Amino acid sequence: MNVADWLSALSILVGVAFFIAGTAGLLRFPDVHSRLHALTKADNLGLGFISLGVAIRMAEPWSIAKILVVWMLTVLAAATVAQLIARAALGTAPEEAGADDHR
Amino acid sequence: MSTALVYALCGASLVGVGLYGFITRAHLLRRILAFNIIGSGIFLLLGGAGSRQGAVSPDPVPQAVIITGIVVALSLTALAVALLVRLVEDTGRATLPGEDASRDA
Amino acid sequence: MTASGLAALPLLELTVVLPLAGLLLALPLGHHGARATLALAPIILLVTALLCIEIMWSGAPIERVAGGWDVPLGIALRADGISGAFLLTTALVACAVAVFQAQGGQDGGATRRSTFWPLFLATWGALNAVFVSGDLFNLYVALELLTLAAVAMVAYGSTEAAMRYLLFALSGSLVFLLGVALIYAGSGTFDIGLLGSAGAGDTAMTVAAAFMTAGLLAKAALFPFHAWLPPAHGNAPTPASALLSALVVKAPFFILVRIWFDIGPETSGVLMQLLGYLGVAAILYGSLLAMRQERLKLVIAYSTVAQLGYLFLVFPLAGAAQDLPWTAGTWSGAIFHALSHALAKAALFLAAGIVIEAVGHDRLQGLAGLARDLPMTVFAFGIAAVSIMGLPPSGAFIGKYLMLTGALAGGHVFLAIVMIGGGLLAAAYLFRPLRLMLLAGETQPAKAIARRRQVVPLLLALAAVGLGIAASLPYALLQIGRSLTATEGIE
Amino acid sequence: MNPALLFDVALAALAVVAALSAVAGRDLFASVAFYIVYGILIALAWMRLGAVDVALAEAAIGAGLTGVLLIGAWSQLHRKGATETPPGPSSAARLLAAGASASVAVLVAVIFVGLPADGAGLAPAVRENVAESGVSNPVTAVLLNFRAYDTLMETIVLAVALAAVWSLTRDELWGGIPGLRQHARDGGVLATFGRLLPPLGLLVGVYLVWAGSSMPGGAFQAATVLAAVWLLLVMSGAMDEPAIGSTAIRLTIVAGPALFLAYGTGGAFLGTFLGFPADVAGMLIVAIEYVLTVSIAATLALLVAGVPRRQE
Repeated sequence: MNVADWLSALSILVGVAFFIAGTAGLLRFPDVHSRLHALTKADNLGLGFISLGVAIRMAEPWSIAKILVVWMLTVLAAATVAQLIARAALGTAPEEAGADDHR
Repeated sequence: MSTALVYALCGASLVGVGLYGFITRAHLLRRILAFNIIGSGIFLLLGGAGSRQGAVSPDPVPQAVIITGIVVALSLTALAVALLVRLVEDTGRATLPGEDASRDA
Repeated sequence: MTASGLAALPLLELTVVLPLAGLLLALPLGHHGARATLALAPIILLVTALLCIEIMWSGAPIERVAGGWDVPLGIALRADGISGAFLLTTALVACAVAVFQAQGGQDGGATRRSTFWPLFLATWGALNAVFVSGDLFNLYVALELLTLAAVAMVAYGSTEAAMRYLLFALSGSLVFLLGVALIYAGSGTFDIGLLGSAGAGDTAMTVAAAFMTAGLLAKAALFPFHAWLPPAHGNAPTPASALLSALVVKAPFFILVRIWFDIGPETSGVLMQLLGYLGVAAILYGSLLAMRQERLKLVIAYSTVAQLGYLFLVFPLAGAAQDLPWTAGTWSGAIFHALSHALAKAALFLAAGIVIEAVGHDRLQGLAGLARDLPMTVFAFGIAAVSIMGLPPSGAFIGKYLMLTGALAGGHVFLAIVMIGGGLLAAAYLFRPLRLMLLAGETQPAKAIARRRQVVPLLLALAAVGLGIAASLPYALLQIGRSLTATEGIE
Repeated sequence: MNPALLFDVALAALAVVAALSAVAGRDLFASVAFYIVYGILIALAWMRLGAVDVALAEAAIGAGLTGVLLIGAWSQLHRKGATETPPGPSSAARLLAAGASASVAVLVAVIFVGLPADGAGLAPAVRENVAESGVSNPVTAVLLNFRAYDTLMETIVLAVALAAVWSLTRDELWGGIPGLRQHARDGGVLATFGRLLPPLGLLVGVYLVWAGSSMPGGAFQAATVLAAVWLLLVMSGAMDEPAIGSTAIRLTIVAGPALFLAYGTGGAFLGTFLGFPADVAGMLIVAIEYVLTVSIAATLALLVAGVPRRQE
């Protein structure tokens, strides 16, 4: 194993640690908002480190760009969903996203 | 024991799990779930068969057939779900009569 | 046109392509779909008839491979005599139903919805695809297309019956698919022809075939998997009831015949016997329940449960004894019975539909004296009933006669007794509504039904009888590509 | 046991547990959630089996779209108070069912293990002919050339499924608009997300079809991404579902299968049903796939939207 492999492995390990921490937070924290906080922060960072670890092993810049896009999309989706869940928990869901029942 | 065998056996177990759900659960949404689980179990079995030889690239024919199967399963699930919603609107129940009665015991 | 001229046309492909093209046309056309269907139906009938002529002419099954890729890589389409016979019967029934319905059938708004005609054509296309498919996975896709269209048509009449039907049909297809997956895992092909010539004879293949069979039994509503059929066929709109009872339940039977006679997995015969006994149970149970129904369409629906039982007698009679001289006759007899039942059952359901349109219900007690105002319809019902009972000169008589001969020659006395008894039971449950309608009574139709619609069930019923009168031609067609080792039937 | 196999066993066990939780759990919503998790795990299993195309299809269709369908159904049932799970059967009946199901699973497993392990399969035949198929991804070659007949039927299955779903419309709503009108707060995250993502989704869809001829991907996976974009646009209030009576939308749905069928039939008159001449096969397949992608995307999105619930 060369230096790049070691770096890659280390980065992925750090990412996994973040995931474990996030999951622990989800299970242990008392209310929706702190759970969400723990989950999204830790998962975004965790996925970031794992993406980094995978990107190190890639030779083509094209593949690295794709991994970057995947990470950014996941962060964007997670942020949006976290917002929606947080609002739903506050009981203001209809204001943010709702539906008219015409029937 | 190979990767293919692990997932084929997983597929066989999933067929059993789905079958159990279909027999014991009366709520139709759960039965629809159970169907999908049986279906994916069968696909794993077929996929496991396609990569048994331990070749680098598994047999593409089962793969293509499974993709077709996944789309067909979605089509049937969509009809089943729409039918279920309509049934609930018509009768207020999400079970079939004569089925939950026998399950109440 | 010469034989080579016919062969130049892709008739086999067109039998599948045309209904499917029709459905893709009818879907955007909305309620103009009726006109498109009426224009297309005779063309499909013509193509199907020409295909049968081509099969007769060449005296051999017609085979194509889609995309030009040979099996096992590609998918084979294969039309032998039995395919041709089922295709032609389907075309006749479908044309009759289309004409009947397009002339103003009213069934809870079923045809006002613009989805009826696409679903009708999808059913037709899926049936034809089943009858010409030579590939097990392709059969699965065709069966699911059939399920989708058939369930949706039942749902026009009753959501609950449709749901029950969907559950049975889905479990059936999954168990079938499980068998198909095991076959591929064991043999590396989906092609029926290759599987047959490989003589796949080990335990695994038998178990796989048993799975496929179990799945198809649920779809074919063989006792004890029949619970979904009477509510579905009894509550669907008239044209759907006719298609479902006449044809849709025959598709899984057709595949079973392909599996057990064309692939012919090695078997101890126990499975064949079991299928036969289930058939016996279906005949007795279906007939007894048909006698106790108070609604005309339910009588006809339970009659389907009983009549399907006859078809499964083919397995112990012709399957367990593959090389006896009378098996060819027995096998052909069962197929005759299936075809004749298709024509007669469609006639019965269409006649019942006319009764419902005329008096607004189908409760037997309220039908007394209907023959006075609907003589043609009651006559059609009577002719079709003769065919269901298996009286001469109907096609069903030929079918039963051939099966009975085979049963007696093979020493299956019990099965022979059941067959005769089933005919008497059919007479009992069909004479009950017939006698009521012929009785003097005060039932007044609230609505006049056009004669050109009343004539449709009559023509179907006459066709069922005609199948018996001109039996030699269809009999000869059935022998083409028949896979049994026996070459001569009992004439 | 090597670590990779250990991972496989763990993943397989997890999938079985997720499936069990989905069918046996008490809360219906939890069941649906477990089913979606299960779908993702199965997609991972396909990755491990080297079947990337299937993994994409399973993740997008099996877990994604089916999940959306099930959540949609749950929320409608919830609104009508039909999510209460009826009491289960007695424990004796449950034990019996478990016994029967387990025996089927064991029977299937035993049969499978007993099959000759050197079953040739069709991989060599595909390898031999893939050069003439016009595409280099063997799975796409099977889907759109060797077994194109299956795929043709499958696209028709989708269109018929939509007709079947529509036929459940109530009389007074016939021709109306599926689903409920969705609206998101202006400037809210959902509205922003709904504006940001569609161009990217479109790009991914086009890329997946293009990539499908040489790499994992293809019309069905791409169409699912486009259908997801459609759903997002509807959810964020940027667009409403079309009325099902619209001729334009119906033409969009049948265009793909109709082109495919017309091509196949033309081939039949020239000699080979669904035959692709080797020199132009690649071009034709990609052209058909693009039209199919549009039709399938619209069909999938409308299948998820369900029956009309409002007048136009």
